[in-house]
Parts: sequence; structure tokens; C-alpha cells
Amino acid sequence: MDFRERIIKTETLSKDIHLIRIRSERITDSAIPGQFVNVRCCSGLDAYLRRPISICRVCRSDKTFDIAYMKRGKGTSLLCNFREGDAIDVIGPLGSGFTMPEAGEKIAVVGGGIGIFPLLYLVNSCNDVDKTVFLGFRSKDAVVLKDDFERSSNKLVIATDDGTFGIKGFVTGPFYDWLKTNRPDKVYTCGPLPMIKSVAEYCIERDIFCEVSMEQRMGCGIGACLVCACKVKEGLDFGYARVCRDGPVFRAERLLFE
Amino acid sequence: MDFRERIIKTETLSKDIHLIRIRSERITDSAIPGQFVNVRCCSGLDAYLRRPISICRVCRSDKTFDIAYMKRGKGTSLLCNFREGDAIDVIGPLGSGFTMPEAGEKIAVVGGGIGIFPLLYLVNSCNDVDKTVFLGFRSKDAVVLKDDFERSSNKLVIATDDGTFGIKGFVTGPFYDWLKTNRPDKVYTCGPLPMIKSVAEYCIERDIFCEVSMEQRMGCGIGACLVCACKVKEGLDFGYARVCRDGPVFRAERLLFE
Amino acid sequence: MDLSVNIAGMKLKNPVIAASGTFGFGREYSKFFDLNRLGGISVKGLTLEPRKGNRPPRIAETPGGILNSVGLQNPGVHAFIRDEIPFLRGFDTAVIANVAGNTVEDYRAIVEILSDADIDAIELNVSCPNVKEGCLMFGSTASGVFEVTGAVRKVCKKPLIVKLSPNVTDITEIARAAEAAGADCVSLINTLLGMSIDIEKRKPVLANIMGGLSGPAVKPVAVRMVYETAKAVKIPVIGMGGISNGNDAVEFMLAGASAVMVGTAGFVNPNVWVETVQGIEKYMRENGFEKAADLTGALII
Amino acid sequence: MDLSVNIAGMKLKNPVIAASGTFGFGREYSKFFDLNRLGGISVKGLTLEPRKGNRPPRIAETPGGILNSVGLQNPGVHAFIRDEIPFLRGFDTAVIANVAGNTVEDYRAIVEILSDADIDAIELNVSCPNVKEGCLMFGSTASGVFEVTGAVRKVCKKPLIVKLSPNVTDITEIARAAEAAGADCVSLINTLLGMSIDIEKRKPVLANIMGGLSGPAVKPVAVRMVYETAKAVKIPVIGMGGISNGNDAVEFMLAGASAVMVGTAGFVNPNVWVETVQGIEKYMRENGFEKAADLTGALII
Ligand SMILES: Cc1cc2nc3c(=O)[nH]c(=O)nc-3n(C[C@H](O)[C@H](O)[C@H](O)COP(=O)(O)OP(=O)(O)OC[C@H]3O[C@@H](n4cnc5c(N)ncnc54)[C@H](O)[C@@H]3O)c2cc1C
Ligand SMILES: Cc1cc2nc3c(=O)[nH]c(=O)nc-3n(C[C@H](O)[C@H](O)[C@H](O)COP(=O)(O)OP(=O)(O)OC[C@H]3O[C@@H](n4cnc5c(N)ncnc54)[C@H](O)[C@@H]3O)c2cc1C
Ligand SMILES: Cc1cc2nc3c(=O)[nH]c(=O)nc-3n(C[C@H](O)[C@H](O)[C@H](O)COP(=O)(O)O)c2cc1C
Ligand SMILES: Cc1cc2nc3c(=O)[nH]c(=O)nc-3n(C[C@H](O)[C@H](O)[C@H](O)COP(=O)(O)O)c2cc1C
Ligand code: FES
Ligand code: FES
Repeated sequence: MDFRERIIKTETLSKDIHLIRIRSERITDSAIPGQFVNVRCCSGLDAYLRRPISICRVCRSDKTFDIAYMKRGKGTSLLCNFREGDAIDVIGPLGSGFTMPEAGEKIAVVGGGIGIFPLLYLVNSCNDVDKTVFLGFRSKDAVVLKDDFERSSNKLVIATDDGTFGIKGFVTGPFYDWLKTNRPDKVYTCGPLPMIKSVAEYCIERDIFCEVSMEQRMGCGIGACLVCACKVKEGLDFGYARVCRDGPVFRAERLLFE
Repeated sequence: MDFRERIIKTETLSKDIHLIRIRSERITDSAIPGQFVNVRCCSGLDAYLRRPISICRVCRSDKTFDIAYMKRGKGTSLLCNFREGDAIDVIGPLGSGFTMPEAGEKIAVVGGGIGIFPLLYLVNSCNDVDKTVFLGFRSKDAVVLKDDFERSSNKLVIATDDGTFGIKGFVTGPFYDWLKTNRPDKVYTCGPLPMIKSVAEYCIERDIFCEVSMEQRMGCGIGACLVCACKVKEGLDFGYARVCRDGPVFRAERLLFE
Repeated sequence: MDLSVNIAGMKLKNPVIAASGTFGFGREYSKFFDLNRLGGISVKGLTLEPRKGNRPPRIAETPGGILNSVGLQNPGVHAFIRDEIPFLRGFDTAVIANVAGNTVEDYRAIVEILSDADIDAIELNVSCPNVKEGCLMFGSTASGVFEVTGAVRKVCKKPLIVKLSPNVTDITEIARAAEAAGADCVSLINTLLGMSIDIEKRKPVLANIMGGLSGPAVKPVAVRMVYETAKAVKIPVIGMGGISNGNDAVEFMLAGASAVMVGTAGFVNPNVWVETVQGIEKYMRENGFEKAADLTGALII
Repeated sequence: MDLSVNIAGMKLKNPVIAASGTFGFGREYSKFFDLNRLGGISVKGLTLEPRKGNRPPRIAETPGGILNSVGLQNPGVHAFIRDEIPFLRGFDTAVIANVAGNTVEDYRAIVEILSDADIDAIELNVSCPNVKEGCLMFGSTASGVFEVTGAVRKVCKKPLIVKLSPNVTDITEIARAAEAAGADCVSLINTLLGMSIDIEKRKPVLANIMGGLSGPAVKPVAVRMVYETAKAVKIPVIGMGGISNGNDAVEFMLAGASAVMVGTAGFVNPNVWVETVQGIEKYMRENGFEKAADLTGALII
């Protein structure tokens, strides 16, 4: 099997956030929102393991999909070297996706930081749904994909930690305010642990359907090595599910946050 | 200290032999024939150690020098990715050089394979000298830098192992024939072990001044780690000299070939 | 050309086996390539009872390698027999049950159970660095290895492979103990004990603090140990540690291995197992080897 | 900010020391940077009499590391005292004499000689993997380390550092033996025994067959051993093995090292020693450490 695909374009969304558009029939034909690809950032040893990156946008007609990533460590720094026309080695689509809302349902989406990327694909993919999106960023400079979210949602609320854009503070604030007067059929969340934990617990208490996309360091990315453990309920006991295969999307009730 | 210099051009000389021209005042100002540079082939772990490559040509006026290398393993394969305008990390000039002939002397130069590169810089650098050059290659396809050697020598003899170009057989054949009727003041040789050994022994027997440029795997390349050992006479005993610093050029009499 | 090798009474169609713990029970990778192309599969380490494994994070990337601290998460031997063997038997490849325990009694019990199961061999993991008690202790002394191998041998009706830890002063002493106690084969190396620190958080990357190092970085240590071991024992040696292609596999075979296992490299390149078989074949063709078995120990010293 | 550290009775201006065998006697690298910037220099391993060292090739490149088999080529202790100390004393940096021998008597004799020389400390290499007899044997057992350290201690008037081999089952046992026998400090790790094969020639790359692995590849093993050792002994620990920058050095210090040595990385980047000092400084600044010594063992578990 050859996992190399062609890069159609690269784009810098903010200081640290970059986007790569890739043509791949294999991936666009079967991907669903919430899934990720496992990317080889170099051909050698410098960032030896693949990096999991969510699928952020899919265009079935021209067989392309986007990934957006934050430049952090070795692997994502190497990703910044890729250019239009280069081949990129991507395994995917991998993992479970979100449970898609039914037509006519009302959903809320709560994303923070790099957690917003899989959520864009989600809101882009559901039609006839009332979508309210809450996004949290560090500051104004970090705000990305705002127009895209705006276009595909009914309402977009942005919060920044430092108040330089939108509402000041954590994004959970406006979301919980909104919940006082709204009852969504489904809530989806992805982002920093404190945020997703809070959202999950809030929804569970109120008996609202909630799905959470989890992150964990990965080895194989396909379910074989058991390194990407995520603590989940197993009857009265607990166990470890695989983020790469049993997830990354889990029902909130199933998760045991540590 | 910063060892990065700019690449002025790259050129493919034959299927496996490539040339890189580098601008470096630091190196061109002080280099002498026989010296080498230690090249970093990548910034990461894929070819971790530097590779020693001889200085093949120097142009003092435009501050450039050339290295020519054969694509063999990991490092030299990575070198093939470098392009005009790229920065390249080269430490040098390193090692001892050849003893330059005096004006009016007659010299012979015997090179084989990748051993020809330091010899080009040598013949290019001596004026008022009668220079006869013997070069050995595998086959016609492998013949490189012929015009350059021709231009700067009085006589050029080429041999190929398979006879597809010049004289068939080892280059030592025509050299020894030539020696029957010629007595050079100095002989310089670089190339495969059997060749340099044979040339060295031949010259020692006839009491002809002979210098040999040696190869050995290197660590530091500057004399500190003692890995690049070359067996040499030490009085009645033997010892190990450092190819990178005591050499790569040694007087034939000093060497103990294994 | 004959790629098959005979080890410990098994005939493998080629010398390439998927390394335990990196390949689950084969299901996941079966979607990437045809498992029939493998010489064998060593399954995820099994214990008598199901195990949850260690807290995450369980993996850290290191220069040219990885640290893992999975800690033997597995569904237990009974679930393996019930749910996984039928699937694995759908392929024409050797099935090796990798087993671990805390006590000699654990090892004896699980081997007894597996002796009646439809598998080709048992690989005794006496060297897992990721569990507090138990197998690491056995694996680090010759007497420990002798004791557990001997106890198991009495009840083992399958070819018995003992998997050795590299975290020892003298691997040959340990290998000889396994041989003396009746092992049919030794496999090595398991992971090197290592540690990695996140200096921003000032905490170990792994929740377990330490983990086992594998991948290309360990290859020279593994080749050395395979070389030493192959000279020290008469039973065959299965070599592993950082193999990423056919050339690496040949290196282990020349050093004395009769077969090889490949693990970590598959995380990066799911084709690695198939490519390793092809690479061995190519080397044999170009270097005039008729039988893969002739590569074993063909080093010229 | 205070970068200085006190170890074994020495005050180093910063915690970065050039590792033995990678830095000669400092002459070569002095042309690349100002040796005054180093905390210290551990010189090439010295023996009583000059040594020729092993046959070449003496180096092999491996994934993320190198194997070397220099085998203690050195001019002997007397030539060192006569020719090298005066040069080294031209710089304001600690001079550590790394010594090795075949017998306890050798070690005692060389340490006695060096005790009267103008150096700051003696580092006992009981762990060189590249010589047939002698130091590797001592280094691989607690009793061997105890014996040689004890014998040397009696005649040693300088701070005594014992350099440990990583090729052992339990590094803490060895470190404790060194401490019990009177070592002022332990340094680790020396190289991991490894081997690499040229499959085209079907021969080991190193003429010596095996060699010592160093460089980034070994870092996780080294960090683990430093962590274990620092918890096991009260004397300070000097950490090394694959350090390539300030962050790596900080990793070792958080794990428990009081100072670090840097070797192999200098082959690739001759600025590595200076950059490591700068990197530690940067980390301290960004993370609110006033004294480099406070980094030692500052890991949060
Ligand atoms: C299912 C999933 C989807 C993701 N989607 C995105 C996305 O769309 N955009 C994006 O920017 N990031 C995403 N991430 C996080 C992304 O994988 C990490 O930021 C990235 O791996 C960091 O690699 P690095 O080389 O920059 O960092 P390094 O620190 O050099 O990485 C070292 C190792 O740790 C792993 N690692 C480090 N941080 C994380 C992390 N947060 N999660 C998982 N592994 C990590 C790396 O994969 C690598 O193996 C996702 C993670 C998961 C698990
Ligand atoms: C003083 C000197 C001058 C040289 N000049 C030239 C030149 O002008 N042109 C040229 O093509 N080659 C030259 N060489 C040989 C060149 O260094 C090797 O071909 C090159 O290092 C091979 O690297 P690789 O990554 O392709 O091979 P790999 O096999 O991947 O190298 C692995 C390791 O072995 C070392 N190594 C492998 N072969 C040799 C060798 N023959 N000599 C020294 N080290 C080796 C590498 O440096 C590296 O450390 C010279 C060697 C020396 C010592
Ligand atoms: C994630 C992971 C899990 C492992 N689990 C086991 C195991 O359960 N039993 C075992 O004997 N070895 C286990 N190993 C060790 C491998 O089987 C192998 O010995 C080691 O990884 C070296 O080979 P490699 O470098 O090709 O991976 C595991 C290795 C990894 C990376
Ligand atoms: C070429 C070379 C020679 C060495 N010689 C010695 C030596 O003489 N004495 C010694 O104690 N250690 C010696 N070492 C080991 C280093 O001092 C150090 O312990 C090891 O290389 C790990 O550190 P590094 O990865 O930073 O190089 C040598 C290492 C190398 C690479
Ligand atoms: S990364 Fe291997 S099981 Fe998830
Ligand atoms: S390469 Fe280090 S001394 Fe020559």
C-alpha cells in the first residue's frame, strides 16, 4: 500500500496555525467528521512517529481534504516545510467519527485551540440542523477559520482568554449561559482537557447527548499497539479504550477524566 | 562559529558523481591542495555524522570552491538534495595538504575513482611544473572531469577497468610503463587501497618521493577523537596517526598498509 | 530461492515475524496487507486474567526510537483462545502466543492452557520492563530464567521460545540458562529500559515514569546481543530490535538469527513486514544465497 | 543567575563538561571556541604506558548514534603531565583526568601519579567497552567497582569520580559500590556495547567487531540510569549520553545530575558545548531558576 498523496496547497492561517490541502480519493471517499489522518512528517528519524491530525474539511467533488495544525514540536515544525506539489504520506481516514445529528435537530459545538479543526468538518457536514458554535482561543492573533465557521453555522460565539477578541474568558462561559435558554439535541466538544471535561460533565448532569473528541499520544494509530489509552467506564470498573480506534470520539458518559 | 555557506551551483558530472560549488571566504582563503571539508548532509539524525569530502577546485578570486562526490550511502544521497542558493554546513579546510612541487619539477599524479578529486586541485595549483596525470575509472560512464585534468596537465592518461575508455585495465599499468622512461620528482596518489598501496611501494622501491592521500571513517574530523586511525611507522614499532589531522596526505614511507 | 526457515520445530514460510505487542492480534494490520505474507505473528502479551495496563501517556518519542509503557493490557488467555485464535487461523502464518505472569505459577498455568490451544508456539516474555513485579525480575537473572523456563517446560507441549531482556550485564548467561532449562529457542531483544522527561512540565513523559525503548536507536545493541547469544547457545535465536527493512533483517541473520521479528517500524510504515520479506529476498538474489537459512551466522570475522 | 555548580569539592563555572575521549586534550577544539567557556574538560582516557589503540575502522554510524572502538589510544600519563597539562592550565576550566588500567595495580599507580599533578579531579573509567581485559570487567560488577575504587581511594588526593558502565543489570548496585568505596562522585553513562554489520562485505563495520554506542540514540537509557542512580546514592552524579543541546542537559539535571558531559554531539556541531551552556541558561531564565544547582533533581513525580 502506498499512502503518498499530493499536496494541492499550503496556507498559513495564523502565526502558528498552518493548513495543508491534500488530494486523495482514498481518504475523501470514506471520511466522516471526527476522523483523523496519521501523517508522516519526514522520511527519516527526526520525527520518527506519525502525527495524528484531524480532518478539518473535505471536498468530495475535487477529492481534496484539509488538515490544519499548530506548529509545536519536531513533527509539526517539519510539516511546515511541505509545499504545494510535494507528496505527503498520510494514513487514513482513521478512528470513529461523530454521531451525526438528524435533520431538524439543534446542536451546539464547543471547541478550543486545536480542538476546533474536527468540529469545522462536523458543522460543514450537517444540513438542516440548527448549529450554534462556541470557539475559544488564546487571543485575537490565534483566531482562525472564523469565516468558515460563520458560514456554516447559525450562530458563532468566540471567546479569547485575554479578551482581545469576542468575549473575554473561557468559551465555556458563554456556552453555559446559552444553555440556560437553549436545549440542544446534541453537543460536540473538542479541545483542552479542562474544557472538554467541564462540558462533558455539564451535559451529563443535564442529560444532554454529548460527544467528546479525545487526544492521546499514539504509536500505530490503527488500534494494534494499545499505547493511546483513554480511561473509560467498563461496567462498574474502568478500562482503557484506544483513542485511535475506539475514539477519538467518545460518548461523554463513557469517559473517566483523570 | 557558524559554518554555513551558500551554494552557488550544483552539477551532475556522471550518473553517480555530483559537484557542489560553495562560496566561502573562510575556506578559499586558506585551503591548500589535499585538504578536505567535513560536510553536514542533513540537519537531523538521518546521516548523523559529517562526511569528509576533498576540496576539488578553488577559485580565490570569486571565493568559491568545489566538492565532487559519489552518491553511495545515506549522507551522499542526502547531499544530492542540495540546490543552488541553499545553505550548507561545511567545516574546513581540514587536514594536511600535499607538499607542493617546486617550479621546474616533474610530477606524476595517479588517481582512481573518487581519489581523483583532491588531485585536480593539486594539478590546478602548480605552475611551471611538468605534470603527467594517470586516472583510473570503472568504465566510460564513470569518467569525469577529463577536460579539467587535460587543461591543467601536460599529459593525461585514462584507463578504465572494462576498457570502454582509454586503456583497458588498472591505471597502475600505464603509470609503471611510463616510469620506465621517466623519473618524476614527485608522485601523488589517491584512490582505492590496492592502487595506492601498489603505487606507494613502487615508488619507495625506486626511491621516488611519493605522497598518498588516505581515507578513513571519521568522527570529529579535526583530530580530537582518534577514530580515523591510519597505521604508520613509529621508529621500529608502529602507531596510529589521525587521517583527519596528521593526514589525509602522508609520505608513502610512513604508511603501513594492512 | 527458499525463504522458509525451520525453528524450534516450526516451519515458517519466511523468517519475518510480527513482534509481540506491536501487532495486536493481527486484526488491525490485516486491513493493510495480507497476513498470509508473514512468517508468523507473535500476539500481544497474554496473561491468565485480563489486564488493564498502565495509565497514559504510554508512549514517548525519543531520538530514533520510542519508549512505551503499555504494561501488558490484554483480554486474558481465555478471551484470546475464544475470540482471536479462530481469526488468526484464517491465515497461513505461524501463531505465537506471547505470555507473561507475575509468578512461576502464573506462567505454568497459562502455558498449560495454551498447550491445548491451536497455536504454533509459545513465547515466554520474562522481560517486560513495564510491569512492577513479575516478569522483569525473572528475566534479569539466569536463575530466574532457569526457574520459570524449567517450570513451564514440564507442561509445555508446544515449541517454547524464551524472550530475553537486554537490561542485563551478560545476555549469554541468561540465554544459556534458558537453553539449559529446556527452551527450544530464544528471542531477543525486548525493550531497553529508558526514560524521557518533558522539561516544560518537569515531569516524565510517561505516566509510568519509565518505559521500554525500541526502534532503530536500539539496533546496534540488539545486533550485538544476537551475535553474542548465537555463539553461546545451540538453540536457534530470533533477532529483533529496530529492524526497519530487509537490510536490517539480513544484519540480524548474518549475526546469527534464524528469524527476525519486526515491531516499532510498522507504526511508521505499515508495509514494513512485507517490505522486509522482499528485502531479504532481494539480498539473497544479489548475493547468491539459495536458502534464507544460509544467512544465519554467515558473518565473516 | 548563577550557573556554577559544586561537585565533589570542585567548583565548576557551569555544569557543562567535555566528555572523555571526544575532546582529546582540548587542543583541537580550542581553535573552534574559547575553552574558558566550559565548566570542565575530561581528557582522553589515560593509561600508565602509552597505548596504540585498536585497528581501524574504529567508528560506525548507527541510527541516531555512533559506535566507536578507539580502545584507549593515548600517550600515557607521563606525556599527559608533561605536554598537556601546561596547555590545559592556560584556561580557566576544570581539568579532569580520565584514567583506565588493566589491573587494580595499574589504576592505583596512575592515580598516585596524577594525585601530584596539577589537575582538578580524577575520573576512573571502569567501563570502557573497547579493551579486551581490564576496565570493562571491573565496571560490570559491584565487587569489581568496589575493589578498584577502594584501592584507588587510598592513594587519591584529588576528588574521585567513578565512571559507570551502562551494560549492567542494576546500575544502582554498582553506583552504591563506588560510593561505599569512597568515590566523591559518579559519572554515567559510558557507551552501550553494540555492533554493526556491513551486509555487502558480510563483516562487522568495526575491525574490533564490537564498539561503544553513544549519541542521541542512547539518551533515554542514560536519563533513566541517571534518575535511578541519583535516587540511590548521596554523592553527586554527572550525567551524559546523547546530550545535544541545553534542553537535553536540563533533562539530565532534572533527573538528578549535578553536572553533565557532552561528547558525540560535538562531532556534528563543534559549538555544542557552548550552546549547551547557553541553553541551560535560557531554560533557567524562562523557568525561574536562579541557580543551576537548583535544577538537580527538580523533577516532579
Ligand atoms: C485524534 C487527534 C487529532 C488531532 N488533531 C489535530 C489537529 O487537527 N490539529 C492539530 O494541530 N493538532 C491535532 N492533534 C494534536 C497533534 O497530534 C499534536 O499537536 C502533534 O502530534 C504534536 O506533534 P509535534 O511533533 O509538534 O510535537 P512533539 O512534542 O515533538 O511530539 C512528540 C510526540 O508526542 C506526540 N504528541 C505531542 N502532543 C500531542 C498531542 N497533543 N496529542 C497527541 N499526540 C501528541 C506526537 O504525536 C509525537 O509522537 C490531534 C491529536 C489527536 C490524538
Ligand atoms: C579525507 C577524505 C576525503 C574524501 N574525499 C572524497 C571526495 O572528494 N569525493 C567523494 O566522493 N568521496 C570522498 N571521500 C569518501 C567519502 O567521505 C565517503 O564516500 C562518504 O563519507 C560516504 O558517505 P555515505 O553517507 O554516502 O555512505 P554511508 O555508508 O552511509 O556512510 C556511513 C559512514 O561511513 C563513513 N564512510 C563510508 N565510506 C567512507 C569512506 N570511503 N571514507 C571515509 N568514510 C566513509 C561515512 O562518512 C559515514 O560516517 C573522502 C574521504 C576522506 C576520508
Ligand atoms: C508498544 C509495544 C508493546 C510491546 N509489548 C510487548 C509484549 O506484550 N510482549 C513482548 O514480549 N514484547 C513486547 N514489546 C517488545 C517488542 O516485541 C520488541 O521486543 C521490541 O519492541 C523491539 O523490537 P522493535 O524495535 O522492532 O519494536 C512491545 C513493544 C512495543 C513497542
Ligand atoms: C570516540 C569516543 C571515545 C571515547 N573515549 C572514552 C574514554 O577514553 N574514556 C571514557 O571514560 N569514556 C570515553 N568515551 C565515552 C564518552 O565519554 C561518553 O561517556 C559517551 O560517549 C556518552 O556521551 P555522548 O553520547 O555525549 O558521547 C568515548 C566516547 C567516544 C564517542
Ligand atoms: S496508537 Fe496504537 S492502538 Fe492507538
Ligand atoms: S576524526 Fe576525530 S581524530 Fe580524526
